[in-house]
Amino acid sequence: MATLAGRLTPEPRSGAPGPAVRARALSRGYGGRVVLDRLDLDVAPGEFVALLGRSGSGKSTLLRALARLDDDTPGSGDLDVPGRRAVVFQDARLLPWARVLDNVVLGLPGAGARARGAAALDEVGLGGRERAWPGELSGGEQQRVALARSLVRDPALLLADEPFGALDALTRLRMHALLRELCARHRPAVVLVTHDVDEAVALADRVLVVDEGRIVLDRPAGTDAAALRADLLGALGVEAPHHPVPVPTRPGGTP
Amino acid sequence: MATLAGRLTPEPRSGAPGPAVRARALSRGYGGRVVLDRLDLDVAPGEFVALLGRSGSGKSTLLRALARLDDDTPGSGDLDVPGRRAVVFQDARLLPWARVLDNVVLGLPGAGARARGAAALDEVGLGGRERAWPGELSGGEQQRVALARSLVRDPALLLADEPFGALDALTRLRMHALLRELCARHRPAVVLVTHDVDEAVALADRVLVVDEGRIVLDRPAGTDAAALRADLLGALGVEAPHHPVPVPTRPGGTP
Amino acid sequence: EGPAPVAADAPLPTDVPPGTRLVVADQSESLQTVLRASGELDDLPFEVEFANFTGGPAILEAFRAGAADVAPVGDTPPIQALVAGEDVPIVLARQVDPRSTRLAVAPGAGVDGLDDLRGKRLAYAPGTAQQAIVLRALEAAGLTTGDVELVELQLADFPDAVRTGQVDVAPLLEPSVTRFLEAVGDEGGSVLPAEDTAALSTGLTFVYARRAVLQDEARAAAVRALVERTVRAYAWVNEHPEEWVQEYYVESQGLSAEDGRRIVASQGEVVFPALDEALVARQQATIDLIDAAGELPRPVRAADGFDLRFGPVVARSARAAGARVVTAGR
Amino acid sequence: MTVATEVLPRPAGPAGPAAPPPGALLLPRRRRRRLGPARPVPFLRALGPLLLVAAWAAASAGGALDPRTLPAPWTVLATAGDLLADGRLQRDLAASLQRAGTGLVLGVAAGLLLALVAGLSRIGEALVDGPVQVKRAVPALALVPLAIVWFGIGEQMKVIVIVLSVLTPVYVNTHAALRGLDARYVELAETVGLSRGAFVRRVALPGALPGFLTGLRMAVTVSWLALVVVEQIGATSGIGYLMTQARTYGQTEVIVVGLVVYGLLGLLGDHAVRAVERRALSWRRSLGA
Amino acid sequence: MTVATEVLPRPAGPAGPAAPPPGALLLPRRRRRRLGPARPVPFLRALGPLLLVAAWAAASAGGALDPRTLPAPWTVLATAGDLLADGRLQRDLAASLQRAGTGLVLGVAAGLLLALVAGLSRIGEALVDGPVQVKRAVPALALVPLAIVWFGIGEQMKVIVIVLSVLTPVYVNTHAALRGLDARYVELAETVGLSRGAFVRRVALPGALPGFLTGLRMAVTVSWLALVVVEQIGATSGIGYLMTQARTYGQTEVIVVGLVVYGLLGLLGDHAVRAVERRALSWRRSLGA
Ligand SMILES: Nc1ncnc2c1ncn2[C@@H]1O[C@H](COP(=O)(O)OP(=O)(O)OP(=O)(O)O)[C@@H](O)[C@H]1O
Ligand SMILES: Nc1ncnc2c1ncn2[C@@H]1O[C@H](COP(=O)(O)OP(=O)(O)OP(=O)(O)O)[C@@H](O)[C@H]1O
Ligand SMILES: [Mg+2]
Ligand SMILES: [Mg+2]
Repeated sequence: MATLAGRLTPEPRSGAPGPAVRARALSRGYGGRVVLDRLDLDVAPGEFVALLGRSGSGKSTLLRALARLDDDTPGSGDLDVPGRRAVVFQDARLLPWARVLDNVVLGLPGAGARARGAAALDEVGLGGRERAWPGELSGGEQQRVALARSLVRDPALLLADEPFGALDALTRLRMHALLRELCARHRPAVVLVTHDVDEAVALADRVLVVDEGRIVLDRPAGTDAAALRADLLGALGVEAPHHPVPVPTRPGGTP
Repeated sequence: MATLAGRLTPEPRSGAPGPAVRARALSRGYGGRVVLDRLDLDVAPGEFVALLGRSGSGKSTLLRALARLDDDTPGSGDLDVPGRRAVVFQDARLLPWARVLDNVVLGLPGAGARARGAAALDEVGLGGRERAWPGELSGGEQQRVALARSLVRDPALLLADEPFGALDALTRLRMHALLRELCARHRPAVVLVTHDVDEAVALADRVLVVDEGRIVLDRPAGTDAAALRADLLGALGVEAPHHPVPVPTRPGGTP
Repeated sequence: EGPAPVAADAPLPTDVPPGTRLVVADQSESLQTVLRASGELDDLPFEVEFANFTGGPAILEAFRAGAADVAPVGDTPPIQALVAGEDVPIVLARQVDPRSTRLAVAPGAGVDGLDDLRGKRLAYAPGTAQQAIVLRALEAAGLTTGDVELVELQLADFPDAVRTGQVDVAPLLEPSVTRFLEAVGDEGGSVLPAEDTAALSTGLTFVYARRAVLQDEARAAAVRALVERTVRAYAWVNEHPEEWVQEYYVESQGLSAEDGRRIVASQGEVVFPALDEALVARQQATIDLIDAAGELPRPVRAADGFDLRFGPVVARSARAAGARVVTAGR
Repeated sequence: MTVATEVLPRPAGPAGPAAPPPGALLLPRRRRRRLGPARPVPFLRALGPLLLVAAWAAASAGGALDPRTLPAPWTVLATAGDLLADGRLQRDLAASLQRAGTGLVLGVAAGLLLALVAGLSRIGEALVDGPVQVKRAVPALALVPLAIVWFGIGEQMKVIVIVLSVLTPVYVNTHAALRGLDARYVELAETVGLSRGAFVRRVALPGALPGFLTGLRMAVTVSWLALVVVEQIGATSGIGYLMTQARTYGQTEVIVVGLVVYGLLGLLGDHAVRAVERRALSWRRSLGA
Repeated sequence: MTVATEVLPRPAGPAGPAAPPPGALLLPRRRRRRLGPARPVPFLRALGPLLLVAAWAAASAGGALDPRTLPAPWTVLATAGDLLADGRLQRDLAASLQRAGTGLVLGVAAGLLLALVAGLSRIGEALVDGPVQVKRAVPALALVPLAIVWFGIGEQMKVIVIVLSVLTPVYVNTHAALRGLDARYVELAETVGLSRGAFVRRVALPGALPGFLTGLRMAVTVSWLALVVVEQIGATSGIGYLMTQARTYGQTEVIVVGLVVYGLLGLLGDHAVRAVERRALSWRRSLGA
């Protein structure tokens, strides 16, 4: 597939606030197989970017690179990312030997950490489960704990890899709201991986589609949602349905 | 929430083909907390049932009970299930020390097993990855391996716990097609847990919503999809959008 | 219980039928080597198997298991056998120069003679000849075990312990005596004069055999033949010290020839105490000594631990081979 | 089609089988795992040792066992009674418990520390691992001469030799467990910005705990076994001393009393560590849980 | 806001930094993990033992080490040369290798089997576990008299004692690993209808492999350590015999030759098992990988 967008912003080094994320010619691969192919990416501070792409297209690989967790993965390229990063992994990645609350406040300094952690758990609908073991939670509950873990932090860059994949529609909407709140409070740059086109359109300032290791579509959201939705589905290889579906922004019940 | 449907079919014991699954007053709970509350469920042979419900509502608990994997979970009730069961777990649950193909053919007898396994891997789009370790796969790839593992079997009851949760739209449609093929071939009774209302409507003969440990909605699919969709979203607590969205049945690209 | 008294007058059989077999529990391959080196293993009238053991207790366990028939040992293991209720009478006694055991004194310990032992720390190894030596030293100094500090150690640890001053006094043999003096002689380490300590050791070593073996006509005859040959073999050692050093200490045990010569020289001439009541009394004295120190779990009679029928055999063989037969003194 | 039927107890009451019971009923259910062990049965573990003792008693009573080789259980009991009446067994046990206990505590701490150093840094591993492997390969008996020269013949030397013996199983098991720690948790620790100390406390140690506890189980018995060696040197009490003494005079009954004490202590120690294990690893959903 | 900058090598060529390079470039990158050990450095592990030897040599040359306590490395080398010239060291090594090797193979097999029996069934555990714990707690030296009675003083007895010693670390580690096997894999095995044999082959053994290999590493050294005990009985060759003999005559140099041989064999054995480990556990993404 041809490169639809190269997005080469002018060098911002010598300006005041540069981009939060700046990747140039980022390549990564495993065992000689190229997964990221000279990918360029800029994310402005406070910008919310949604990342879509086929299964195995390299979304997680890109996120791991942005999180600087892939030092042992062969590759090349230039990368600038903020030091204060928070990551929601594709697997919930809770420490199985730590209780839920301890997982949420892991690495949080300060005396108020536990109270904030408990509040975050309450927000994701898990109030009262503070002392449960991760293994006693359902799949979606685990995912929400992982989300709570990033909600209690104050990152300059939030990297979230399908954080809502195991949630039902209602819970998902509630979590969207929480994420929006976090963004409003701390204004982190966000890179969110999702398979849900509507979710991407609803949440993001900008939507990217990754394919064969390159960014094949890069579009601001918020103007013509229906057209964007159709284009996204097209880039993902799915025939778009006729009617765009606005995702409800308020859940039916109380949040 | 009140019980919307009790679904008490007349005792089928003394007929010819009884139901594939027959659960009566099935209760399960952890540490005194009731998760399944005297739940009754019948699934006919060859019937495709989709199971929806909030995160933590007990879907996986029910599936584990039907799979007879919860012998150490306190509870009560009567349960008849076929002996030949296949399970797709909510986590992909691949043996990390076995290569992908070995994971697919795990426990499959016969000489042709490996060939069938390789064919199934090819069908889920992972041809050529037979000798990869599970840890080298992306989230969605792992999920597809787990799906391939159930495709090569010939179960009388297929229990699948969010088997498509980590897949993009296109891949998801392809997997739907594969599942339909499997059903056409072996006609197993299927219980599929999903959070995607459209998926449930598109695939299932009957859709159930679980809440507070009981079945709160039990409706055949296939008549008025739009109404069903609205009712399902209602039962799940989400305000239904105005326009029903028909899920495309054919992917845009070649399968 | 206890062993049945020996029928001292029962005749000792002489005919070894073919196919008779003895298992010898050897220590450091000493008996095996002396027999081979002296040519006594040639045309042996019975089959022999040598199994090597380390330490008296292990040999005792082998006897108990019926896995060994005959064994060469020091002068205390037969006492342990008696205490343990094992019936393993002595059939041969051999004696080297009692002055071969010296009392080594750690640098700065301030011991110039036996009279200085009071309040000192003495290396002590129950169940070994060195145990009796220490007790005799106390007896000679008019002390009891309460007047000194007995430090229980493995025999192999004696040299290190006294060299580094962990104990004040330890009985040592060659080659450790020479090494000890080389190491700390100029720092004040010393050995007490040989004359002062000559009476502390008996210099005795024994060969003993399981009673069941001695009650078996064929194997008793084989033991008799073994005793004769052992006596002749040690007589050969007296005549051929240099060959013995080479064959045993150098070839078999891997010591330097120098060390081997030192050991052989310290041991002097091998003589054969008559296997008689005097020897029994001497052994009883050792038993009483240990018992008096409160170290024996139960009192035993030395007489139960001898088969005196072998006395004439030993005496005859020794004389024929030109070795001296002595009377045990005390 | 194979159909497995499972009938679970229903609540007693006037309601017939067709009418649902008045409330969800959470009854404990029998585990019927096809693979893997069944639910633990209390005291079943005692079966093996009991059978062992029964076989011993039977062989003794039937005359199949020479009492000089292995005295009958009742003889051993009587001897133990005598030793207790003497006060000897208590004294020896107390002395040994103190030595083994001190050595165990220090050795476990040392092993754990070295395992952390070697498990979490390459340079630490380079410095620590080889020497520990060498130590592990060298017989304790052969170290005794060096220990005597360097540390004397007193309690200090004994405790040091025990510490060195105890250290190795703790080290090897903890180190292996650390090295086997899932890299995903290390990544997590890095992304949440854990300090090195917090990483050790929150991730490394709890993650390596199963391995550490296995090492601890071995360490407990090793601390006792080391007594046999160290109590040959300059000791006048202790269970190892008791046994060496008894061996000198072939007092089989006393030796066997010693062995029984060792066996009991081994079972007890193992039991204690397993109890700790059950509590500390209660989060685990594993085959043995 | 902290900004970390990472500059990776770019392909050489006419293209400047602004123009993307002509093709994706996969270069190995330096590992910079903040927590956990860095990338393995070849031969770094040899550093510890080498430093140990260096310290030994320095202390000997400087006179800080009394040669009677610990002879200088060169003295030990010379002694080893003498022993080799004699043919003694080779003979003893060969004899010991054979004994230890046979005992190791049989003991590992026995330990593994018992661990499977005890790990996968309650009744197996009831019968096996207690006796193995008792065995483990009992000093090998104390078992020797019984071994002599039952198996004589020949090679058979020696190999059996080694087997019993080797069995326990393999058992304890494998059993613990089996018990710690993630229950989710057991469930999976049940749902795909694995037979018991297939379960053992495909799930239990590979899942417990890390624990087994840790046990194996201990077993290798234990098989050598047991020689010191068994070669005191009815042996006239072997490295344990060599050392016991040398101890009798206070030949410190020979003892140290023995210790060095033990140390080397320990390092070698450990190295070998680790190599197996690296290959067999290549699927693992763990801290130490
Ligand atoms: N450790 C690894 N070794 C080898 N190949 C790997 C490894 N990790 C990922 N890959 C491969 O790299 C490709 C991209 O993986 P990645 O996890 O980035 O996909 P993804 O876009 O996140 O997919 P998904 O939506 O399924 O999570 C996949 O084909 C995957 O198999
Ligand atoms: N082992 C356990 N111990 C205690 N509570 C448990 C255990 N397993 C599940 N639960 C609880 O039971 C409830 C139902 O869990 P279940 O996994 O069935 O939910 P679910 O419907 O599958 O949810 P999801 O959509 O999030 O997967 C949850 O609240 C969960 O926390
Ligand atoms: Mg991914
Ligand atoms: Mg679930």
